[in-house]
Amino acid sequence: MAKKVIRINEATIRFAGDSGDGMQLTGTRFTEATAIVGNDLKTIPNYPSEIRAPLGTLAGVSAFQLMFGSQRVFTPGDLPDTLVAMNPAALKVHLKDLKKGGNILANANAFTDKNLKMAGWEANPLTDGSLDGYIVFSMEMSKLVGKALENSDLTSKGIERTKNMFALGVLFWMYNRPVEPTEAWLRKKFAKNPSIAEANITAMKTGYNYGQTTEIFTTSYSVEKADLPKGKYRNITGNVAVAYGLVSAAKQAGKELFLGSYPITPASEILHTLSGLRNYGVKTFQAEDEIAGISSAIGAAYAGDLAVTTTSGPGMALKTEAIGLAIITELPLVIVNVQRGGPSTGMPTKMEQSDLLQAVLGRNSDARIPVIAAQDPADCFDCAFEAARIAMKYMTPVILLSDGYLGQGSGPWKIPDPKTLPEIVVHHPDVSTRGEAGFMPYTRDENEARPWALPGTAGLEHRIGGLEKENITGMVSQDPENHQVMTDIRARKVENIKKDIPPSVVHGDAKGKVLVIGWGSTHGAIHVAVDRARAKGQSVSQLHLRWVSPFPSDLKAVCDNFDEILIPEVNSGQLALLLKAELLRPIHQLNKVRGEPFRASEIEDKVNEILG
Amino acid sequence: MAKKVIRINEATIRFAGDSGDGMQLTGTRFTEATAIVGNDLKTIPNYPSEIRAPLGTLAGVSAFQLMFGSQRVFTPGDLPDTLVAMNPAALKVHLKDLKKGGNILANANAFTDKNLKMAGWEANPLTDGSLDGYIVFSMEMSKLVGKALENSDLTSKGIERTKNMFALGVLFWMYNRPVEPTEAWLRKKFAKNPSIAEANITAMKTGYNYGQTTEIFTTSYSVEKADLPKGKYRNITGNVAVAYGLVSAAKQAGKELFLGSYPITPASEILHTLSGLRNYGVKTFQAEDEIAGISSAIGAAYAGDLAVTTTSGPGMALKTEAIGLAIITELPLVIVNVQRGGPSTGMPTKMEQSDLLQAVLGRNSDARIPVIAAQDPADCFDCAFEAARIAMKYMTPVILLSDGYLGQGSGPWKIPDPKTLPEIVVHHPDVSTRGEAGFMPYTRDENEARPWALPGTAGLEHRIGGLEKENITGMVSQDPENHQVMTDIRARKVENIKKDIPPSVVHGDAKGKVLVIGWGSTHGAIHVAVDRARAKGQSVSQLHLRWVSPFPSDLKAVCDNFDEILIPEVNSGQLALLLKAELLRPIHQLNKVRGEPFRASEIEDKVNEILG
Amino acid sequence: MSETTIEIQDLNLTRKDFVPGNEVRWCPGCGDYSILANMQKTLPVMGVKKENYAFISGIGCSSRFPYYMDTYGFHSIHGRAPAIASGVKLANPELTVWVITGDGDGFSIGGNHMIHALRRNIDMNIMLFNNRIYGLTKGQYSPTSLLGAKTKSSPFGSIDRPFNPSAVALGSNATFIARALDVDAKGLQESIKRAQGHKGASFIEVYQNCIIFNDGEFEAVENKATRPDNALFVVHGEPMIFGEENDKGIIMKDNHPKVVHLGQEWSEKDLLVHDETNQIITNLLLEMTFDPTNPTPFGVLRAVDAPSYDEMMIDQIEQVTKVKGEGTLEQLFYGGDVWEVK
Amino acid sequence: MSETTIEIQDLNLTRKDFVPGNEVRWCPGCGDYSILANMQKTLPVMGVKKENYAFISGIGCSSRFPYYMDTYGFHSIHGRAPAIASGVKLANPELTVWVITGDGDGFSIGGNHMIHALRRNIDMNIMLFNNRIYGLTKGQYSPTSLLGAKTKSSPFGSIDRPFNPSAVALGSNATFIARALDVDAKGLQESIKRAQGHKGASFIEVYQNCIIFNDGEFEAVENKATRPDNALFVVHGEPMIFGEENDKGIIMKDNHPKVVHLGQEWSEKDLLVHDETNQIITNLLLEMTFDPTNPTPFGVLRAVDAPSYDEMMIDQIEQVTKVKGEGTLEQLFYGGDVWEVK
Ligand SMILES: Cc1ncc(C[n+]2csc(CCOP(=O)(O)OP(=O)(O)O)c2C)c(N)n1
Ligand SMILES: Cc1ncc(C[n+]2csc(CCOP(=O)(O)OP(=O)(O)O)c2C)c(N)n1
Ligand code: SF4
Ligand code: SF4
Ligand SMILES: [Mg+2]
Ligand SMILES: [Mg+2]
Repeated sequence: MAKKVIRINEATIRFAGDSGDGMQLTGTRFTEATAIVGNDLKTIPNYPSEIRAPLGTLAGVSAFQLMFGSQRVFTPGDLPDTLVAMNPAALKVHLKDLKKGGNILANANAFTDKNLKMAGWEANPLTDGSLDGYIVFSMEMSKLVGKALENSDLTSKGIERTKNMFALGVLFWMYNRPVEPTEAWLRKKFAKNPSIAEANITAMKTGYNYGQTTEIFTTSYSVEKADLPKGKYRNITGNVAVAYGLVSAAKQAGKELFLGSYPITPASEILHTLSGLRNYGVKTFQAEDEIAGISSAIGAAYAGDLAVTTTSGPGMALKTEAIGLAIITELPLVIVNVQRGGPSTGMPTKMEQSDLLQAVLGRNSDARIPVIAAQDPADCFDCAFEAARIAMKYMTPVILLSDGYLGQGSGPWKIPDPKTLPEIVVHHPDVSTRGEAGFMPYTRDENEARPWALPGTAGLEHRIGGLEKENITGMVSQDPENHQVMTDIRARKVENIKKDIPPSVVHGDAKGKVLVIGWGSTHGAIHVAVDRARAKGQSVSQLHLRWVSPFPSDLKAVCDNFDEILIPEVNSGQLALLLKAELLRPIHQLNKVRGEPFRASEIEDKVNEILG
Repeated sequence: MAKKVIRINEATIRFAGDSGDGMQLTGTRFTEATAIVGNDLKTIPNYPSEIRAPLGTLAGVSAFQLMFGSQRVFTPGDLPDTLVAMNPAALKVHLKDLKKGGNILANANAFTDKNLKMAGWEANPLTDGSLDGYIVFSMEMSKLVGKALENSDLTSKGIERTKNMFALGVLFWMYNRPVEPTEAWLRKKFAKNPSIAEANITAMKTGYNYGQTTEIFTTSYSVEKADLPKGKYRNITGNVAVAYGLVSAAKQAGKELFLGSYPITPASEILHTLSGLRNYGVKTFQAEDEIAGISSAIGAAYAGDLAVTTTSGPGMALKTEAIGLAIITELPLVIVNVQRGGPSTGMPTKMEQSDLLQAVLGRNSDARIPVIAAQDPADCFDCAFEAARIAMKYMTPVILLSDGYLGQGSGPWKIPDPKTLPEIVVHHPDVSTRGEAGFMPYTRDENEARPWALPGTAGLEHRIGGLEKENITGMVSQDPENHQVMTDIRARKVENIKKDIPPSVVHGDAKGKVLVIGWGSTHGAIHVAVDRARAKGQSVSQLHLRWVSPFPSDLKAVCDNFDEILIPEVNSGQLALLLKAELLRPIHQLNKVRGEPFRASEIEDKVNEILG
Repeated sequence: MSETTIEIQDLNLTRKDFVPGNEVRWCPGCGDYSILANMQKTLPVMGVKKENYAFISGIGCSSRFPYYMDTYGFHSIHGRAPAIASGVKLANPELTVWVITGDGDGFSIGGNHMIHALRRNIDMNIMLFNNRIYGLTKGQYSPTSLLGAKTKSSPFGSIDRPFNPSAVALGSNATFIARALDVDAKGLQESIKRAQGHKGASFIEVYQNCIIFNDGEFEAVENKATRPDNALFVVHGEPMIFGEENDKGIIMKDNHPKVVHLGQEWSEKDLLVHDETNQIITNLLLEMTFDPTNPTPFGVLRAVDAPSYDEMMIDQIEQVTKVKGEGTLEQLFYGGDVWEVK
Repeated sequence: MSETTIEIQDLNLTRKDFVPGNEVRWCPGCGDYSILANMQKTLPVMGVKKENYAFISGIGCSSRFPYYMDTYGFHSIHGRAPAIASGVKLANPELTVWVITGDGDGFSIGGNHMIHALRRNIDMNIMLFNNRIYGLTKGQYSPTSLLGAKTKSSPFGSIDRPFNPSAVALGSNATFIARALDVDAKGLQESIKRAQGHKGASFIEVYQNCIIFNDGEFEAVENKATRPDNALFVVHGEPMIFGEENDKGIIMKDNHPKVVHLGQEWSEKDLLVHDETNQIITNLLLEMTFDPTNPTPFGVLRAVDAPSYDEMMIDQIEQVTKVKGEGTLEQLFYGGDVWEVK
């Protein structure tokens, strides 16, 4: 029977199973194949808890979602079209999100009485009609791989483990993706254990063939290549992109990269990635805590490295005092906060963008600092690079805000040509700058930056520290007038960065009814919502803020062109507070603090509400 | 010759000398005598540096200022009428502040060539005419006490040390204060060493008589009793007042008081005071750092004490993470920040009110907390009491903001009758509240406070912690819906406190041109400025905010009655930012970051500017 | 040795009284399960009422422990449990306070609170789950991981020299130090009993296998077959003997510990006798920890008497109150120079 | 003992090269002056260029030290100097890094960074000014103040058992520990030289008199008259002798140190011989610290060789680079699965 191939523009798929079912790996392989086909895409993993919960429980379900399409894709999708459910618990947790009429691919063998009970199903949903309204593909995956591999050397447990590859194979068929990249990847990964590699390949192909030949599947889908800008691409998570951006900035500045950090979810992968780059001259220092992490970085900055510290909310809180030291000593430093749900330990594996006010205002005293926020995984590269550049140009610490959704999510990254990356000019004074009265560590250049004089330079011996210093000379000073001067300079240094912020780009018309303003990872959802609203003819535009401190100088002018402003945030209204103070006008807020990103539809609804 | 006595309404006196000259003590004695006379007053010490600088240097000058009057006194005065200068350095540092035509009382014996040089005087100002325009009383204090005490047992060094008492005696005469209280005080203080007591008394009386008999003094001043509310009074510093407020709240709540703290200028005196109150059942725990300070307090709150932690800016920064824990566990806790100049170590002995935004917004995640700010030293008592009451009523941490100016400054405190202090009703559940499904640690009362169930209570065993908890049951929950619910409850708890904030009192007319809004220790300077402006017929009123989070519910209504709003702050505009976001209207700012409080005249000038 | 005979009152408690309803969520096979079980088995016989236990922890797999004990519990923030526990104990000295921590929680971020709690000798029982890895954050090396350890954050091998936690405890002037093994129920229960009976701060280091991120770290002593030759279980007043056949012992040679074989040259009476109160002996045992030529010591390594902080606090309050009388607000308010406005 | 003969190049430096223009602002009579003077006297002969010194401190009277040294200096925040210094050394291993700290800065708030720096053995020299008080904040007790100390925050006497800082260092696996006395120029200079010569983290505890808030704390050893009978100056390989007449010595009895009088019963050869590399010996010396029946030990208490963290970091970078080649951005960017959009 010839099967139908339907061309679609985009699809959202969610893989869900037990923590031990390898859903993250399955999702990643599907992503890779999809990327190679040339679709645009975004992904997001979803681990419910930090510890492996008992097998088969709701708490133990692990999921991975991706959206891909033949057009630009800005989010990992809201509601999935297709749900892979490897066990009853996975189905229980994720069914509520599946689109009406969506596909369910289930491993029927896992729907045992015990598993059903553990997941809280009264009866087997695959058979009792409770999935009416969905398209259910109930497959005996365990049995099928068992059959296919009955002659392999693997133990029966080992064979059972390949069932995720079966599911992957089915999906490859269903969405017309090539199996070869995964085949090659498996061979490489299990080079030392070819029988495992072959078993997995067999399982995958069995799945593929199962899709192609059995009659339960009648339709497959094709998604054309997206019209992405020309170039080479790879898929990248935000955390890896941050690491690469920092390595690149160090190279472009001719600096060694120093990372002082303490592990914390969801930021640890930056540390992991950088610790694997010893041959790039990267020094990672896993400190005893977050305070030592930033303190060691401050020391490294003082001694001349491009210094970085990475963390998440609670760790950021601990760095508060030391950030003040970096501000008053005017040393270049990049501080990365991959935000998560709070307060306190809160929801460590869930996303939230609620550390904005902490970043912008959360220190004792008037202690301003530039803050940049990344909008998607690939943008993490650019923001990290830019943060490092600004830090060294203005001699200031800079905060980079990412979040768990960006850090662990992924999307295609258009690989830049290393040769075209901006050069970062760094100047270290030598003895020639020493005047009659000695070296002046707090003189100012045109950006009001002070000189970065490195220990080891003959003739420039000087002392810095956390006590207020006299401008120019750098002597300890408790003089009232000087304190005012220094306070003003520190504030002005942050304002000066406006010169480096390009004019704002409004997505949509530059004038209209509603301007939706966002920052950080809401970018994608807002973008989609605005496009959809515009498609319906609504007068809506998007302004995305990359720098949240300082604001771009044209901010007010841009906003003045709109009747209403809407700010959707995954927090209780933090940017809204700052913008109300800045613009002195009412702002519509859309706030959601559920540990989850926005769905575009939620923003659309709010826009509808505003437009009446 | 009969000397003139001029009646004046108020006077400002500054004592200045070397760190070793005992200026703080001299000032305090003068203050006590002035209080006993019945004047209203305010004082402020001023130490320039934390370490004793070499004798006779500018860096070593220590000063103490007080203002007293027959009317209400709201600040320690701007420019002094009389300056006591015990050495050339003291004169050098403080002369610029003296009122034109003011009195200078100097110890001529200290104006040696060496001392003059060290202080940067080219010639002796007492004799070269550079003090023309002032009334100079140049006295050989060292020589005079030497004479008076030539028969005492003291060493010549010991005798020299009594010269501050000589100066005090002169001032007692000059301002018609009684010497007896100081006499009694000296006898008590040096009970074990009567010859020191007598020497000091002799020196003081010598000074007094010197004023009375020598011809260089022609005029003395009298300042009538102030019309203070009836009652008993004592002089109190803000730090001691905080300690007393907390002890009182503990007593009224039937609780033991626990303080977990780490020493830091200018907050240490709260720890010192409380550590002396063991017989009040006060437990002070000097922790290894600020984090342990607050953590131990959180533990004590959990176990049922009225728990407190005290610190200043950098220490507050370190507590950031733990404050989040107190917020999510909803435990009562008072956090006192006696602010100082920053960023970082900054200007540790100088005042600043620049930790407002840190207090209100400076944490990871949406983590609101009530914030109360004291307006003068005596008010520190009331605010500490109120902070403790609110903490226990709403089961929430509360931040109390003081600053170095309040903490170390002093003023008369109308001693409350302990019997009329409000009672604080605290309820701890017992096993009777345990339902079928067990004890529910996150149930809510009418204020949305959860029960304070104490370890040791049979049948209520339960677990709390920093992970998000399910409302009512308190089980760990990473459920999206619950997180939103809990986030909203936590925000609402802070809003609820508005119910406890009395209607705003506007000083001046309730409607007019300019409303000057302040918070914290600017109260006095604003009050004086507004009174002066009103005396000139200007339409100016004052609104003082005691709670800065939440704002009082009538805030907007009050502000709507004024054309212009002015906010003077000893920071770069922190309340202004919050109020701009709240009121969405332009605000005039008067900002000063010099480590010094406002002078009323600075605010007057700004008001003039606004009124055109 | 603290020879305090603890009077134990029978409260009719059983293990079940300490097991709450909720699910335990460690990885199957994790060493934490055994430690939990032994705690739940031991507490019922200690004569302390269930409601008087407070378990305080930081953050880490190990720090989830309080959720699995049906007592009062506080799962706090990373590293701060000893400081929180200090406040708990001082606020209510009636409570029996346990601190549960991990090698990351207690010795990385929380190292300072740990050493200060031990130094102050506040009456609390600190149990360290030492798996030489950060479990909860998925496998970075910890301050107890050995040099060369390949982990997520040290793909080329760790260059961080490790702590010996019990040695840090000794250096901090701790009055009670024991070491136990997750799989050794007897040793665990004995340590729990002795620690809880000890007045002041007690420190128990438990070697714990993290089956997911550091499996086999303690294989030599975890494995029943190799344990006798690799572990030395010390008992106060008894010679240091070990070995499958009880045929080996420890002597001090040139101020270092040394293994000797009993039989011809050496007999039991030549061996070092364990003395919990002697710092040199404790130090010698600690020196054996990382030394492959010596067995790893377990048991109560140190126990000395010293006044506890909480006890001294109560004493001081009593003393001062005796001298000055119980303070009233009147006294407090009228302590300075007072004047009256009429 | 690290028998490294340090090759010292004469750089024609003098004390004056290390004295900056600004005024020293400690209280007259403070023990800090002598320490400063001896540092300034010793550095010129160490063969290290002036610009290659970096002095890192925290907050406290002692931590003002960098302002008084005409070298690179960083007066940082309270307690964090060892962490900052770690970054300085790793960023530029050419530098000779000194950390200056106090008993509050280094052992109260900064205790964790201290023990971790010592454990990691990062090449830096940590000098602790132990005056057993918080000087800068005007006289509260510190974690080294003795029980009963009456201070601003302990008006009825401290109930905090003190640390013995050198014992904490030993417990942290430190490779070099010395103790010196502010007024003993010779001992100070020797400690400075040995510490700087030592590869890895060196720890020097200096007993320092705070004349304002804790005067006389170390009277027994500060006073020249009583010092010989109260201080034991140890030298590697030499017997432990002390006393005005060199007539007393230390033996080990029942695994405790004990003072004996030389003459009839005891002679020099019966005495313990100091061994910097032996942990038991170091421990025994440390046990003497608070014991009034024993003298207080000074000198190099411990010195052992171990690879330093910074050295291992450089090695690892070299090794990995040798195997993988120096990384380029091309390699980095193209490390994953790449596809092309044409
Ligand atoms: C302030 C802060 N920093 C970092 C983390 C992340 N974190 C949680 S647990 C942990 C380490 C746990 O290791 P360990 O104490 O050994 O516990 P285990 O999981 O091995 O039992 C880390 C780094 C955190 N929760 N909070
Ligand atoms: C975060 C922080 N907490 C507290 C302080 C206040 N403080 C400054 S120095 C100091 C203690 C200093 O004691 P020590 O290190 O012994 O130095 P000393 O003055 O005795 O030389 C304290 C508590 C501070 N500056 N920063
Ligand atoms: S990660 Fe390791 S320590 Fe944590 S629960 Fe799993 S096995 Fe246990
Ligand atoms: S307070 Fe003490 S330690 Fe500080 S400078 Fe003065 S004498 Fe020295
Ligand atoms: Mg661990
Ligand atoms: Mg000190």
